[in-house]
Amino acid sequence: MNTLILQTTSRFLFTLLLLLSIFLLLRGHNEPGGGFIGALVAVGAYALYALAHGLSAARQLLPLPPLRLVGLGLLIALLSGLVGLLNQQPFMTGVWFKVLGLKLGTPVIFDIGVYLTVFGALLSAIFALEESAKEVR
Amino acid sequence: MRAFTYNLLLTIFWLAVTEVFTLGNFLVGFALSFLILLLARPLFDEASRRYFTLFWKLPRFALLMLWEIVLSSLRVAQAVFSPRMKIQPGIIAYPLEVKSDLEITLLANLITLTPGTLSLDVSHDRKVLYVHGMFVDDPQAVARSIHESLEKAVLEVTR
Amino acid sequence: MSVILPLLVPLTTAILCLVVPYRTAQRYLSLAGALALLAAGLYLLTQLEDGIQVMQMGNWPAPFGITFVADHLSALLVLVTGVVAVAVTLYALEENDAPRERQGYHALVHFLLVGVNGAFLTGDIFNLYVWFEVLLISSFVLMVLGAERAQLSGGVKYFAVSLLSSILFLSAVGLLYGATGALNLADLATRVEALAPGLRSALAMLFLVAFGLKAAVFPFFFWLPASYPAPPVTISALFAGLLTKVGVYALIRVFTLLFTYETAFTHQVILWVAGLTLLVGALLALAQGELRRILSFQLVSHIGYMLMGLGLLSPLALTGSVFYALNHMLVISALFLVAGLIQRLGGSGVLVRLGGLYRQQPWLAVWFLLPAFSLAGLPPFSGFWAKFTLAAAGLEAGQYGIVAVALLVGLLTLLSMGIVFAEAFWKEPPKASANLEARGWAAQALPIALLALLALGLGLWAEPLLRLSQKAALELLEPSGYIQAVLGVSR
Amino acid sequence: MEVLLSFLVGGLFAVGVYLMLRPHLIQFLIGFLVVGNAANLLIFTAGRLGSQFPPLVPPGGELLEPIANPLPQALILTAIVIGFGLAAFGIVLFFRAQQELGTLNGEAMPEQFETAPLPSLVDEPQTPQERVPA
Amino acid sequence: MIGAVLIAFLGALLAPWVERNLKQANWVLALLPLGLTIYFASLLPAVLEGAPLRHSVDWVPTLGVRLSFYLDGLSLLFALLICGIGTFIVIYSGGYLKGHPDLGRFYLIILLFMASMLGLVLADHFVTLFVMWELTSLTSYLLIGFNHREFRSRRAALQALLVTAGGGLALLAGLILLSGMAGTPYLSELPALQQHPLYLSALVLVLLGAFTKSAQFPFHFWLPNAMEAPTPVSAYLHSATMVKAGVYLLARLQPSLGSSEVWSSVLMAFGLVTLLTGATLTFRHTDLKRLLAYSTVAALGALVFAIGLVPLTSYYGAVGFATFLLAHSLYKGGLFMAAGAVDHEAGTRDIHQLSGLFRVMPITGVAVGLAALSLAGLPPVLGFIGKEVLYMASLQAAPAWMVGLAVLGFAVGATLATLLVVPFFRGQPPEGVHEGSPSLWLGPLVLAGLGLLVGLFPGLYNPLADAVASAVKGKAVEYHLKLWPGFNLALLLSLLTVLLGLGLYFLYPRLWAWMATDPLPGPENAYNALLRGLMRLAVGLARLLQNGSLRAYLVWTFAGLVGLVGLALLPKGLAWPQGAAPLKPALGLLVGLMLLGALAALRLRSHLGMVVVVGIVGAGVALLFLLQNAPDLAITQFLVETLTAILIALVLLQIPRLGRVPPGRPLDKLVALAFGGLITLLMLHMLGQPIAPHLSRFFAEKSLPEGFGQNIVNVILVDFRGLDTFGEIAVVGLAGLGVYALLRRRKEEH
Amino acid sequence: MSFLEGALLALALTLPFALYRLVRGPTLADRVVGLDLITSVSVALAALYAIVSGQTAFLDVAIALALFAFLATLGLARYIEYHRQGE
Amino acid sequence: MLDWLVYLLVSGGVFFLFVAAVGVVRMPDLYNRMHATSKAGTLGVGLILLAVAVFYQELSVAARALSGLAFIILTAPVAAHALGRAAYLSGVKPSEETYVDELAGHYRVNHQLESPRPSEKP
Ligand code: NA
Ligand code: NA
Repeated sequence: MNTLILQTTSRFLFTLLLLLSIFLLLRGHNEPGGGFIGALVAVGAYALYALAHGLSAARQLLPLPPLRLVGLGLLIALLSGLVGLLNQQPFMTGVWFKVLGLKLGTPVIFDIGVYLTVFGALLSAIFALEESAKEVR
Repeated sequence: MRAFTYNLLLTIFWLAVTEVFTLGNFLVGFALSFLILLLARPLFDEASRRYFTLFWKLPRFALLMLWEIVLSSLRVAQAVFSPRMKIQPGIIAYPLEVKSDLEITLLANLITLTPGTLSLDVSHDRKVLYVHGMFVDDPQAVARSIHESLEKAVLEVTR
Repeated sequence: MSVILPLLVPLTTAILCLVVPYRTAQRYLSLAGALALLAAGLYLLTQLEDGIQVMQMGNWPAPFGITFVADHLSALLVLVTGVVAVAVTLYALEENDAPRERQGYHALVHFLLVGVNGAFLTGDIFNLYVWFEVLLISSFVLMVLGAERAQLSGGVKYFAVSLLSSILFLSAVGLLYGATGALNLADLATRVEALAPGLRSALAMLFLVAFGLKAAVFPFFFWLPASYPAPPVTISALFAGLLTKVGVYALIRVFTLLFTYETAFTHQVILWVAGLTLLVGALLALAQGELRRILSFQLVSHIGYMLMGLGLLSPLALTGSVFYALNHMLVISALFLVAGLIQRLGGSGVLVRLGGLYRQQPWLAVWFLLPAFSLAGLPPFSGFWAKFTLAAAGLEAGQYGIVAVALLVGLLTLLSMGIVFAEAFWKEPPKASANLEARGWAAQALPIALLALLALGLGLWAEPLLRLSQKAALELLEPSGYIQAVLGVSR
Repeated sequence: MEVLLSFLVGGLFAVGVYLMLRPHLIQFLIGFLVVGNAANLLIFTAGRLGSQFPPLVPPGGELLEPIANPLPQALILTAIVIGFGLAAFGIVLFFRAQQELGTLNGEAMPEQFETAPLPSLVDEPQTPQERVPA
Repeated sequence: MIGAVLIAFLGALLAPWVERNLKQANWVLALLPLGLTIYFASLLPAVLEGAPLRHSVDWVPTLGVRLSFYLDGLSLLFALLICGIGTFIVIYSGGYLKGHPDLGRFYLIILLFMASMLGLVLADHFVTLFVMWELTSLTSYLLIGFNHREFRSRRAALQALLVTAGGGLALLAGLILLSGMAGTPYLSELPALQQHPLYLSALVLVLLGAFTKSAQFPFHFWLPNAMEAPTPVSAYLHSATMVKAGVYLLARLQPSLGSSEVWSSVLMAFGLVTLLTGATLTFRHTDLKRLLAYSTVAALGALVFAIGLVPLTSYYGAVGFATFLLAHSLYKGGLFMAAGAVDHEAGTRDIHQLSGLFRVMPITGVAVGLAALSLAGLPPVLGFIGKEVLYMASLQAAPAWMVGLAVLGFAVGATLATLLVVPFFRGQPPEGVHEGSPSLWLGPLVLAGLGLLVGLFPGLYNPLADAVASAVKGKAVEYHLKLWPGFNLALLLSLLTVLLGLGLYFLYPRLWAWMATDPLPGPENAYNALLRGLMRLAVGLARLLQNGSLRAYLVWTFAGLVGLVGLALLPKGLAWPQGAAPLKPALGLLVGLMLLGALAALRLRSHLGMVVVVGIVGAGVALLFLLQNAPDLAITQFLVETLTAILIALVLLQIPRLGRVPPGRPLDKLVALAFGGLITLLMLHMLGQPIAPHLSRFFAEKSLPEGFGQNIVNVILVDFRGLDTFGEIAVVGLAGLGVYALLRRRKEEH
Repeated sequence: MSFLEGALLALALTLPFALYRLVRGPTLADRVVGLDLITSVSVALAALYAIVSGQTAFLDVAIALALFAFLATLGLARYIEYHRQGE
Repeated sequence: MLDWLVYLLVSGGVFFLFVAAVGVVRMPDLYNRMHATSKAGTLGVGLILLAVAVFYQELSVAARALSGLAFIILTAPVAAHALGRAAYLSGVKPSEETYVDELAGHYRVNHQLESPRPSEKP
């Protein structure tokens, strides 16, 4: 939607939404949130930006093509599960450690994998649809 | 400069919501904000110093907006609950004095939130804002009131 | 360890195929993954010597965490899945369909295998739902990959009906959980006894329909012939070999572990479903003029045999069911792949447009006849032993009606395969057909030959697989071993 | 409460199923969304209601009872996400079907080879091959 | 013995290779059956001692199946016939199909057939028998369809396969029943079973198998059609060996299943009807092979008739069976090969068009003459002796009218013999026709000669015949075969037979003219009608069920579901759960709104409007989650509903609007209502059951101390049940991939 | 019923009004306005419930919802923009 | 004291949401209905969010509540603008009593909006 008002607003909202999304992701282990919800919010951020500024502008704000993110996310999830297996314990057994005073564990890393996968997948879907909708607009 | 401010803002927000006021968490928040701003790099190329001043003028402006919203809502309530709705809707073209994207957006949003008016769209050349009014007995009067109470306030914050 | 490998191998393969951007690398990865899966299946089977294999995911004890369990039924299905995967991958490598490969073909195939093996191995009913969905979505995408008209038209029906079955399954799981508070299958097994009989058999029926939709039994099979002839042959061969078997597996699992109380009702219903599936599928196959559509209906029909054994619920009958399922996976995949070659050489899958292959491609005739005769249950091919076992079990149980149907359907299958052979192979080709004399399909014949010879080999030397199937059947009929292995106690 | 929700779930299932049976695939999809919501509510109800606190452990570790049953919530979350994935795929699938087939009517999508001619079994074919049933 | 069968199979597999690499492959390949013949002949003394040989190895121990073989007189006779005639057939094939591109394949299949047939007659375990039985059907199918470019060949092959394999399936059921009744799977160990309650069922099933295979009325029609096969096949499978498998089985089971009234009367009746059918149909044809085929049908009828007589007669029945069996195999095999040779040389098999052959094909002529003597039942050949003993048996046990009919049947044999011989001696020889190569005449000559030899010296065969008869009778039989039995009633009947036969020969032109005109209604019409009906049924059913309508498929599903679940639940009545949570007014309001909104959505004609209105359901569910203390769920539900709406809007943006919507059908409404009601009912039942709290308690307790998370739901998602989530993200990831693939393809096209 | 619970119910009582507009339309934009109101009320409900239940977790529901409601409106608005008046 | 402030804020919030709800039902056309939601609706939600901040008196809660408020104030007018503009473009006509429509005829086919021509300068 090529409107000035929306374009201006979406610049603020984009960053706010992204921050909120990571906030929701990292906090999810203790309060409502988590990888999926966080990812949806991030998708919302990009969808909003694409809506206001067009698809290619939104694509420029993405470090990797969405589908690569899917692979990356799944890979992270898999690796977080394999850590337990390498410890001679069952698949997906949690391993915890401290980083900078924050308690970090493979389940949290797994949640990051969830985040990236869902984000990549939905974004790829939305981008693909936007792409085909270009003809209409 | 503006990027830095914004970055700090986001970091403060981060500290507030996570409730962990340690140096480590500050760094995490700063780094996260930094990353996000890095992603949003293309956004920060023009007039970034304005942002810093905006940070100070914001509270005053917010209070003004809040007050206008209360007034406007009461006016709607009055209209809604009166047995015979005394409204006189109309769409007027309001010539803009404000120029920048931010100013126009602020003004448009403010118009929407304030009594009886609702921004519909800005003309392509950014010279005119089309406003829907609930009580447009006199289009000139509506335009004047917008100019007096809103456009001036916006200019004060942004310039 | 052994029990999770059949999941992790395809999962790793699939993810790597997603991450690695090079098509050639993906092809080798895919083949290596399939071979590794086969090895994992063999390894799992050897581990079963020590008893039922169990792994508690995340190291959370059963019934709280998700359990992976491999008894003989699961392990055998996993093993044969590996065989089918290898065969289909070999075939696909030769097909060399670059556009589809670029759209993630290899990753999708291995995700499909993840779903299939996850379903075979999980000991948790909700986790089963999740794996069903994984295999479904993979199959949806594979089904429409390339987005040709026929694919979309068939894919829509497949998708729609599958959505329905998912919802039913999910609701059934919810109801079961609400009535027992359990999700772990072994845990459930100890709790369903306390349920009110009416609710229990109603839940049984709900699961019958939910899984019956996946297994494509009467009257829930329509999606299958609507969709299977549409995608490229490697994909339909993979589907034909694996997907319905997951439904069959789930049916066998819940109807031997959970719903064994009102058998006079539930298993009699299963027998009826089995009989109607057999008969209707076989009849509808006769009304088709295209190879893969014929095979699709044959696929449907023959699911009935597997249900028949489940309905009879005796050691002999279940042995037959298990053996039949394993055999059918190999045979029907082989036939679909043969259909692909026929289409390639004859230029069509429509029978009346085919012909002349017997003279020009005698080996193809062999690779067709071996699995075709096996499908019809003729000796000395693998299908015979299953049919024989089932017939013997049916007669033993005094269920003459279903035995008659089973044998009659064998005949109808024979008729159907006979028609195909007469039309595609024996008849004169109607026109100067595409490339009847083409050579150079040996690489694609290799996987078919592998499967066809397995069909023959498992007929001539059926003992090892039959013994394993019997073990599986005995384990199924004595679930305390399963429960003991999962929960550590037999309550 | 649970009884009321049972009727709600039944009602939503009825509406959803009716929509799924309508000829147009978009209606089918909307029906699926309704039915999916109903199934989630079913699971939710199956976990029983009557809680006063969300399933969050306070920082001290002492649970405030009665908390809501967390397991159905986790299951529903999984189900919602899966359902969403399926729906998203379905929307686009139907969209492509519309583009390629020119219709979204599920009753007007011919199956491939549905009408492939049958070979003759009994009577010798007169013209070179193509013939209708024996 | 196992070795012999295995060698037969392996040898067959080598045949194509031999054929490709050797010039006179037929002679080399014949060494295989010849060797086997010699091997089996070497076992004669042992078997005649009265000590049957057994040999078996485990095959499928799990099912108690052994690859088990048993050799007594009956098996040995068959084994010798199979290998012996097989030798000549292989030699003959080399001449007959010389230069045929598929000759290698032909050798392969016919030798496979031989091996299977050998296995069949040697089998002791019933599964072994059945496996071989079906293998003969299969190989026969491939051989009948050898001229596969002809529609008639393909049709005949399929027909033979369906009839014989179909019968085979009945046989399988029968054999399973039998072995269950007897408590042993070994045919040689079957006790007498007439008293068993399942006797009749088993008998019917076994007879179905035997009758179809041996072309008994009303299944005889496939056999003449099978003459589409090359002549060596007709000679071998469809006269000398395979068609006798059914007869063999009846003979084998006679001791166990015989001696009941049903057995004898059924066998005699069907045998006689088959004999007369074969005989009658002889008059409809002039084609040599067809004529011989009907004569084979008749002979098979006679053999079945003979087995029916076995329990009723002292030993005539059994001996008659043993003798006539050998006689028929020898002369019929020879005649077929000779007919083939004539066809091969003269280019026609129509008896009306053949003449003066003896002068150009003297050796064949001699063979035909000798075989025809046997066919006509004239001395001094074996056919005469066989028929004599059969007549004795009939006279001993059968009612006079049956004897009369049997005479009539045999008389046609004499007629046919005349018909066959006449073309050799009447009229002028055709141009350019000459004797074929030795491979073509060797078989007929030797076989016919053997008939003569044994006829002249029946003592040669007598020990084996006794052994065969003993096996069939189930107890020791000794009988002195004589060429000249002296004057008795049987001889008189023989004389009558010949006279009658000659009389019919002279009537033949008139009978032929009368009978060959119209198509005769018979079992083949029934078969065709059945096949047509089957196909019509299939097509109709396909139109009814697989009609391409998604809605129909869904209705089936829902109807099935409602039916099955209802069947289980409805008799149990209504349940009303106890101890449910109290109603919250806000939630009650919400529930009402959701139902109202959902119903209202049904009336809309705009898709997106519908999506938006249905949004009340999504929002309501989210609020419900919210008010029931499920914050994660509430957030997710809101976000997902929103994104779904956005996606749908994005798609609807690009497709045309909904056209005219047909009104809702009552059936749909009914199905939907029934289904919804059923779900409610199920839920109420479910709520009536106590739910075990152990899982949730565990999660709540372990979440913080062991899962290191305060949000129990999230800990379940990423830890306790992390694998579910793994699957879940795989689904989402694949959905993304799928959407991308679906839309990207399009981009490439444009 | 405490004051706040009463407020909760009162808030819920605005929903029928929104549903009325949602169902009646007449244009799609009108329905969207109805939906907008529903989400606004939902945000308020979530926030209010954060007070009633004593759990700040529900505040996050309110925030996430507020943001996404905006997105939904935009998405639908775009559809409306490219479709002629009416449905 | 603060309790009463919370009650006051909540009551105000509920009141204004009711205003919005009634307005949405009673207003004559889409544009007027949007007045109701964009003003009263926003205020209603905002008051309740404020109530939350007051109720808990914690920095983190207040930060979240206020940021929620900020989101709403930021987005509500934009949403109204987007919807109103879209509706106008799609041809949703203002109600009959609408006094003046200076927007009429200024959208181009490609949805680009022009300023009034000099002749019709207000
Ligand atoms: Na399936
Ligand atoms: Na399948």
